[in-house]
Amino acid sequence: MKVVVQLFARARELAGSQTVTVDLPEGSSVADLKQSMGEKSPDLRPLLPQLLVAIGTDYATDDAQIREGTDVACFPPVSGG
Amino acid sequence: MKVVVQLFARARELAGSQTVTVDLPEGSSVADLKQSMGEKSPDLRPLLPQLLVAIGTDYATDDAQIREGTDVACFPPVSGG
Amino acid sequence: MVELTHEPIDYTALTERVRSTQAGAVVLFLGTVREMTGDQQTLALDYDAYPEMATSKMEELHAEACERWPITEAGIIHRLGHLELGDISVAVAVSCPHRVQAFEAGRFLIDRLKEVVPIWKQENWADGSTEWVHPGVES
Amino acid sequence: MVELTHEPIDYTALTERVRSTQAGAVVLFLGTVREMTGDQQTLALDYDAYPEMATSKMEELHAEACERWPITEAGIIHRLGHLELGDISVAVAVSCPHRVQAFEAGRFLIDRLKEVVPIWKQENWADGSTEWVHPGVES
Repeated sequence: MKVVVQLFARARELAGSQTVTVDLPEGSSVADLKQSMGEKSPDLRPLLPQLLVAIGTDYATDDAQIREGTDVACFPPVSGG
Repeated sequence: MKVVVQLFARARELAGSQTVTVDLPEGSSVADLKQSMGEKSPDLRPLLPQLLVAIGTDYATDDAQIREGTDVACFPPVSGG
Repeated sequence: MVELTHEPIDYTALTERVRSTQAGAVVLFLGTVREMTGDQQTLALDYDAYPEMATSKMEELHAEACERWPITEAGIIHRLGHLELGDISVAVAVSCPHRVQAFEAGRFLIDRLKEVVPIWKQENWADGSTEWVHPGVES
Repeated sequence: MVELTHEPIDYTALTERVRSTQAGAVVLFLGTVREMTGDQQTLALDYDAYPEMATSKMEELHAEACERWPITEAGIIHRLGHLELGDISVAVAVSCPHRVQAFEAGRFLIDRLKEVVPIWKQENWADGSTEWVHPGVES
């Protein structure tokens, strides 16, 4: 399945684009997604360990499954306020 | 010495006046003052144990000395805010 | 800045006064006239003060807070006289570089104000009676 | 009530919105753009967000606060875009029957907002460089 990942803040800056599209097998996890993103966009690699992943509007842990058609976003730790 | 004591809130209400004037020997303490106030204004007696005394703009303890010519005030616990 | 006033409190002016480019955080506390206290209904409150001492104690609290926290600016305004439901009786505003400081200092100022500043409120209960509020004193 | 906006935050309107005759206490927190962070000088900040998720998380925090404290009304507004020194980036207002509740709930909302709401700030340092702020990440 094709997963279009929205990027924000420094992740967007490093990748040089608002989204990264990765191709994942059905049943892939958030950990798999991060690895694919690092392969597709090597500039993101230094940030990967701290990168947070949201599925829909909720934070997802590394073992969470990515389902086709859900919104996926990746970003570094937040700093609002 | 004559001491004019300003009263506030329920103390003023109980005494029925804004001040109570008591006659005290030189060297009298705040405790002496309270006792004299109770004699001069018996309606204040139920309140005496909780009555706070200020000399100038500071709280005074029972053993503090009253000096002629300083401002003295008496009032129950505060409830501003 | 500390102030006693018989006019409605302009908390926006107070807040603007403490805002600063040296501060990352502003905490404003407002005390407002609440209708219900347990089962008892308030119609209005009357606030009285010993003004000279109240001003002096508020200045002491201001100075003490400035010693304990890195306060950029702080202000305390207390209203006196007759207040209706919802009216603002007191406003405390503090600005600090960081938020924890501003919360702590604001909390300190209103907590201590309620303990030591000679201001009293009189309840105007819905049953028509009035009552001076004196913590720890049987009414 | 939660809101993201690109306009200056009207904290007076927010405060008026949470004031109530059922509340005796209002706490307003403002985050403002501070010039100095240690030795580093800020010229301006740019705030970005993942808006759908930020709004959703702010609503969750609002609901959680209302479960934990007897909140009369609460509101959170976060500004996005380019902010100059002194500008207000976030406003949190809470009204409660009593002040301890209002302070605790206000503190909770801003503390948790800074932990979980997907909003980021980019520093515009005085030396002309820019830098996304990401706690725990080496720049």
